[in-house]
Amino acid sequence: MIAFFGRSVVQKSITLFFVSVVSFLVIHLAPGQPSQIDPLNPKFTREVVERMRQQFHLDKPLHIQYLLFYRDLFTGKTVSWKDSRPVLGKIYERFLNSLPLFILGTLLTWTFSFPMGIRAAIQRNGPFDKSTTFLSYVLISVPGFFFAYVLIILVVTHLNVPVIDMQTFGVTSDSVMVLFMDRVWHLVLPSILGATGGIAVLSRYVRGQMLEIIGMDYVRTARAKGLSYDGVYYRHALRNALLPFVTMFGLMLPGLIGGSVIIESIFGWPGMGRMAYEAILARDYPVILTLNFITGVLVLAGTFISDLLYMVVDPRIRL
Amino acid sequence: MNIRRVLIFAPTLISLVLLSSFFWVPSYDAQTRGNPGRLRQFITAAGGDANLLNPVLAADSSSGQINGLIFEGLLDYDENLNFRGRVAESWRIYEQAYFHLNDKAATARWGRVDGTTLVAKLSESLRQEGAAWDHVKDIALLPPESSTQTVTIGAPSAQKQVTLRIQAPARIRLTLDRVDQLLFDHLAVLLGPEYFSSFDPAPYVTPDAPLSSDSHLELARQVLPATVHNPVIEFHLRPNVRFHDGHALTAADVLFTYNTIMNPRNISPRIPDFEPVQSVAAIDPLTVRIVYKRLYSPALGTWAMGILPAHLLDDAHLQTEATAKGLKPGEFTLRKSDFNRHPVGSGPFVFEEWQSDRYLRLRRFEDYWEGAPNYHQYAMRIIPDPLTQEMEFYAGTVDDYNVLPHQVARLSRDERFHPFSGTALGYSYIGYNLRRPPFDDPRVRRALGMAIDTNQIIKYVLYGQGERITGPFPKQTDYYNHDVKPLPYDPQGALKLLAEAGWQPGPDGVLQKNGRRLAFTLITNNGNPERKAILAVAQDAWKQIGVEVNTDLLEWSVFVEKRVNQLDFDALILGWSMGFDPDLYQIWHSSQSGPFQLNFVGFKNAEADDLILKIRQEYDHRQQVAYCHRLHEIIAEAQPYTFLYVKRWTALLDKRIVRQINLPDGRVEIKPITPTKTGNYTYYFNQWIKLSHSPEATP
Amino acid sequence: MKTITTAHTPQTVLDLDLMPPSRSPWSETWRLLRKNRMAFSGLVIFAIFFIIAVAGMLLTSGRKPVLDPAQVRLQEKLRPPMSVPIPETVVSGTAPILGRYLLGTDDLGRDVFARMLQGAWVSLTVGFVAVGISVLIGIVLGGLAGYFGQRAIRVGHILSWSLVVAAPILALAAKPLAALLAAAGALAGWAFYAWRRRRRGEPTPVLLRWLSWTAIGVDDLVMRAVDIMLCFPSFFLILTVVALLPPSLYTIMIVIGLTSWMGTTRLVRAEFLSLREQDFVAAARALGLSDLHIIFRHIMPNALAPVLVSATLGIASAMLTEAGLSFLGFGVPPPHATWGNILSDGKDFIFDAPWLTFAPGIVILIVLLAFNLFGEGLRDILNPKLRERN
Amino acid sequence: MASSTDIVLKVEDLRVQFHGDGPVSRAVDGVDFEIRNGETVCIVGESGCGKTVTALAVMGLLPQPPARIAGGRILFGGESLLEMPSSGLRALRGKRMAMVFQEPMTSLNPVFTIGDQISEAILVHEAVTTADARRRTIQLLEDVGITDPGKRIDDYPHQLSGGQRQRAMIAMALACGPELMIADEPTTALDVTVQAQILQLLKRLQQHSRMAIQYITHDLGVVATIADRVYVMYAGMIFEQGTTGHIFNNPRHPYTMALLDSLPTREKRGQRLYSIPGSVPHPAYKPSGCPFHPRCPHRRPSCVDAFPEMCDYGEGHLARCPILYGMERDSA
Repeated sequence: MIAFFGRSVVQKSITLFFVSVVSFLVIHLAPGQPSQIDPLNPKFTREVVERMRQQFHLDKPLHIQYLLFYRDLFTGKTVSWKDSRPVLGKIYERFLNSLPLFILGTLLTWTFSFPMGIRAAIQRNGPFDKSTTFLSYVLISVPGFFFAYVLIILVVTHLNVPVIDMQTFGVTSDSVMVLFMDRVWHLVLPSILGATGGIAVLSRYVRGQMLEIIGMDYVRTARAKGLSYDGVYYRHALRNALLPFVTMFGLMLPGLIGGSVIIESIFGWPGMGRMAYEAILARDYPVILTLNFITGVLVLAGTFISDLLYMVVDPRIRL
Repeated sequence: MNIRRVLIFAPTLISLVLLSSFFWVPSYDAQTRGNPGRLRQFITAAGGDANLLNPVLAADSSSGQINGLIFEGLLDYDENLNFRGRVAESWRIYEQAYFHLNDKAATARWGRVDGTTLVAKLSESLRQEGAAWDHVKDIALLPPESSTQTVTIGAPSAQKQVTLRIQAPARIRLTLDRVDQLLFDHLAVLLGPEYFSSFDPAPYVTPDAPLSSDSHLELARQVLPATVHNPVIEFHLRPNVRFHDGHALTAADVLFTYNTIMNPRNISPRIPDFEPVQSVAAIDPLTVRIVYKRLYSPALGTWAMGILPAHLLDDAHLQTEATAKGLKPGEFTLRKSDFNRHPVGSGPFVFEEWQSDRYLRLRRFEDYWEGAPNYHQYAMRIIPDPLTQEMEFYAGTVDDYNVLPHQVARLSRDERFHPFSGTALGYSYIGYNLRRPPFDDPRVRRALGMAIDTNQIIKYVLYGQGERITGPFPKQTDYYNHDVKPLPYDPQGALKLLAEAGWQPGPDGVLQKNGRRLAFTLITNNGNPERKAILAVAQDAWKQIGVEVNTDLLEWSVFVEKRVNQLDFDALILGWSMGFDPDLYQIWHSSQSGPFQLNFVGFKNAEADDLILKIRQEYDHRQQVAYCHRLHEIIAEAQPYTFLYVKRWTALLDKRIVRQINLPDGRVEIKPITPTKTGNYTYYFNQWIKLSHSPEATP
Repeated sequence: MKTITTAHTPQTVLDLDLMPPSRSPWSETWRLLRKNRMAFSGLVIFAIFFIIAVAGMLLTSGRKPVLDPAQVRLQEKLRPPMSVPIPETVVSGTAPILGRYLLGTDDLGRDVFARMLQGAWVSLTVGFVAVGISVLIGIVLGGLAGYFGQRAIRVGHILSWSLVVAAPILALAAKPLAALLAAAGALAGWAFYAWRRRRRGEPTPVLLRWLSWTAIGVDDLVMRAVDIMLCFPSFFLILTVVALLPPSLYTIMIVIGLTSWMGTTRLVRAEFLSLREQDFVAAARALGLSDLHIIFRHIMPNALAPVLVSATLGIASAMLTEAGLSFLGFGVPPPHATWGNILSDGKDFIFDAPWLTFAPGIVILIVLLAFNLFGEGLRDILNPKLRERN
Repeated sequence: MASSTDIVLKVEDLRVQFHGDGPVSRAVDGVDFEIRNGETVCIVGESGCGKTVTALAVMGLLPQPPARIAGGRILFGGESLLEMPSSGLRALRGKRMAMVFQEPMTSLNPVFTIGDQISEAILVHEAVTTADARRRTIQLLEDVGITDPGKRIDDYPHQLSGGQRQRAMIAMALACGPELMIADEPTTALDVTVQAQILQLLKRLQQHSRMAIQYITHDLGVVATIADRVYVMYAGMIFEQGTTGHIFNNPRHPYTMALLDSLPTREKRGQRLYSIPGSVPHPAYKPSGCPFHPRCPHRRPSCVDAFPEMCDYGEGHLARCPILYGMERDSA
């Protein structure tokens, strides 16, 4: 067990190091300057531009810049070039905004795909299976922003209620319920849009997994025992079909810091995706690199947790 | 436990909760009509968030918009583009001019004279000459001075410091009550044409290291010029201006703001504006005197920049903040201060709340010196998507947004809205690289311009929201020369001009000259739909007259760094955004045509160079206008750019939003909102208010 | 009394055709595909789309294309579908060839039908090239990891290869001496291995032994590279690179390809790992066939089926990625029209000219749906476990 | 003949078809057999001849679709299973009739302990507490010869050996004391020594109860060890039936004879072992007339067209070969 931990940590640290180097190189070797340094602005003399480059350490050799950046990152001193705010603080603020969307999106994805996928598998090639298959692929195939606009226009013009932002602008009420439900409403469309792709993919995956398990001998054994329909499919088959999904819990971890730029831009959601996108546009390297680093850590931690979870749920795997 | 039931129950429950939330949301009607407070609230929508609420550090438009409401400068432009005092009640511009006694040259009228005699003779003859010298109020002889100065010389790679001992000769100071850039030219009539130019400063300057005689002379000329203009601006501040925290705004705050800009650690983007300043001094709490190193006519306009509160941002405060944050004071600058997110200014609105990427909220400043604005609250909502912006506007939850031309065309059919438009600042053009053939021939450039139907572009790309432009000055200012006629759309004429220049149709339909085909690449940056459209239109138009054009859309930074800055392009589509100031030095002066400089088309014209310098040194408006008109003609003649259009900005407002003027006698006057000449419909924003009914509707 | 036995009776077996007709795997796949209605209609739509795309390329390219997607007619902007051009305003020679605008015109008066035709071809190219790149990388790396997984990369290998790479770079950086040294080092490395090969049995001198230390296994190396790539959120990685690099059709195809090979690699590696242990591979090895022969003749054909499926689905997702990039303004730049950029350019006009949004939106939906259904059907069909129960 | 009340299971003219792509597969094509209390009946035949399908049809475990029961009756304790609602069938399965499958490796659910899986069978059918069920499970495990059942009960299937797993499967089948146990080649996947133990176990268990066993196998050696009566199946039909003695000593069908000839015996030592030429026909492509005729050494031209009827040799010994029947009568 300790050996497994140790090996994982060492291996993942090495991976993380390479991730940090690669992302640093991608960003710094690409042409372009931080948006603060705008060479076509008549107000900026070369002197000012030079001083800005110095301030951002851009005048130093790459490896020094790398060391300086990660020194700052680990001491928590990294600041955004755009507004000089601490990067970690900015990320935390966005994280809190993105969190409800992430939670609800995940909840929708998981609660919808399982019943759908299981039922489709049990009634393979039946009308339910065929229609959900078709619907899933419609959802996967439609360009997200096209779907989003169609939905927004329908809701806004027919229901006459606001959908953008995290809550209705300027809403004030003494009732906590009103404020809460207002927030919930503003979550509905973006989380549905965020979840559709996930539901489609996951329900297909659940169906495939279930189909495989339903064909197994032990399911027949369970039926031979005289177990009910539920006992056979929802106890014996599902338990086995669930195993690979347990690992997906770990892989969801990086989703905490992700977020769809497109959905967030359309819905004016002040989330992580938009911040990352704006950072890329403004070439706000500290923000991009920090986000990337955290994502890397979360991905690696996620795979680690997946491995552990798998060991917990599958009795066949032991260290 | 029945897993199947749980699996079906969970999504049902979630769906029910989500859908039931619909019944709790205030509808658009409830937000607009059902909410009386909404009338005292102005909500604008912006695509991007502000960065820094600090007028000295911010450079983006969203920050600028908010900073303009929270902070206030010493002055601004009024509706006729004249300067209007804000924090400053009045100001005075005068000049002190100096020249060194040249003991090696004889004066034209009086021969070789000493300083005292020269002063006396000068005063006497100026008095005799009369009106032409009225503006000279005082002439004085200053004794010789000695000083030391350290300068850095050499190429950036091999810099070295040299300390100079300067033993300057006696100087004569002339005090003028207005700025006269030609003062020394006129004096040269009295003192002889050689008097100033023959002044040799080298003997008065001793470097501490050996220098070649050339560089010695050059250095000496730098530190000891023969003649110096020192324009002076003296501001008198309003006595009753207060910051939002109640602290009075004084000359010390102005001085502090200047020092903050010039502090290199703050990396203020405004440094270049104030680089010509020699000194700023607070004479008394309400008087500031600014002395300039040289003639710099845009100087006055730079003081429209917002004034920071010194009592909140001085070194002691910054140090306290740094310690509170656990940072070393050496690492901490104004850029990192929380002030930039919780600003305190002296403008008509007080900062209230800022939620990143969501909204910024301000409330009115009750003690504003000009009286509090009518709106109680100002909010800027950040809505990145233009389509949802439009929907919010249409629903009435946003009062103002950056409306696109085609949206204006549609929405102005709705009688709830009132469309505005006016000439914007900034123009679009096609620039040619004059260093490369065939663009070195003005006839070719003119012909290319004539082949493009600019009116069509304006009509269809801009939906008519644009005006033709013929030169580099803002069209709504006096500097613009309306006598210059735009190029006609005349493909046949263009062909004729090209034929004159030697270009004949080749076998493949492309024009040829000496075996060289008329083919080039037109580039612009991506992300700008109008430039993209112009790219397509120009390519098509030029194809019609037999010019083969390849097009390329480049990402902004690549476009700038690899192409524009390296002067590596044939022709490009770009735009300049301008101020009201007529200074064209960086964009048109021939000295600015190297790599990384802004005269990237390589325009060179001796007369234009001279005019550009004169314009930036001329403090007299009429004279400046005359220079500008001539410069405009020269540039239009040379056609280094095909000047396309200046856009008309467009805006839509609810008709219920009006100007409500509270007259001194207590009466209230209601006026519709009209754009001012400056291209600014929000000029009277402090008087705006939203009525519950459109004024036309009430009898 | 036992009179009848079988043992010594002469035997004949009637050679009746009593088995189901045997079919080649391809015809079997085809037959199953025909039976799967959704997958088959997906294939049919895909085939139609392919023909349209090829026709689109032929009709919209060249100096004087039949349907000119770049023809700007500002007077004719935002005309609805099926409208007839107004004769007075249309410059001669610029009228649409069919006499009307089948899908209307856009904000510059360009024929949306022509642009959609061109877009079909460009979008298809984006999808195919991007997926082609990712599949190629995936097969090579996955194959290496799966087949040669256990082989070790030694310190010496790394050293000589990095010297080989360094030499031309140094030469380009105008450092001839260093370049010469690097080349000499690489040569020495090569000589060392040649020498080792000739005298296999002999011990390596102690001084040079460190060169043979194992640095990392091939499989490890490849899988770590996959891990590293998976640490980047893919859309953001694409966005970052596309935003930072000069935009062009090629950049986008290459970037999408270079950021999506990890799945294929894992798939191919898994297939190779399991196939490598199979008897027919062992038999091939026993026959003394070369590695390359075994890989290409015996393993690869068996490993390709799942790759084919994931490639089909990958094309669809590459096209969606392109549309997403277009929405953010980083899609394929003009003059190339893609469905993605027609859609994202058109969305601003959704109230004024809905066909600009709905025409590409619905076409993308249908074609990607066809791709996905086809891919899914193929997966079902090629999955032996699911197939036998059919 | 035993009285009809003795009969646990009676299958009459059972026909099972598979509808896939291509022609219909007639996997079971008119099978009749019966099993009495306390009796061990073997169903023998090469693989692919419909033995397992018959058993699954009896248990009601056929996947429908693609399978379809096209005709016939299945009477269990006098009740017709085919007309029974699925809930009734479920109540029977595991309680009154149970099945042991071929692959003990895959027939146990890997994520539940064997204790869970066995006691589950009890809990589904009887109103007992979990503690009782557990106690009975331990008893069952002991009955099937698993050492240290108190500890083994909490093991997962992968922790047991193949033989132990099959014992556990048998314990599961026995859980509710069924009247009929169908064992579908339960020993095929096990090695020979374990196979013998399992067979002994089954015999021992049968002595305690009056449980009937329907044992499906292709291995005549096993048949000789365990069976009271034998049904020989080929191409979805019963070709010969009779007591073990009838079948082994007096086979009356060329197929049975061929099967016996291909069995290695002491007398045949040193000889080349016989193997039946050709292969079992695909259920969708059965030859006309007698399905065995292409492989039959006694083929007559009439075999190609005439469907063979059952010929009665008395004492319940029947065989489906009119040719041999005729020859025998002629010689007699």
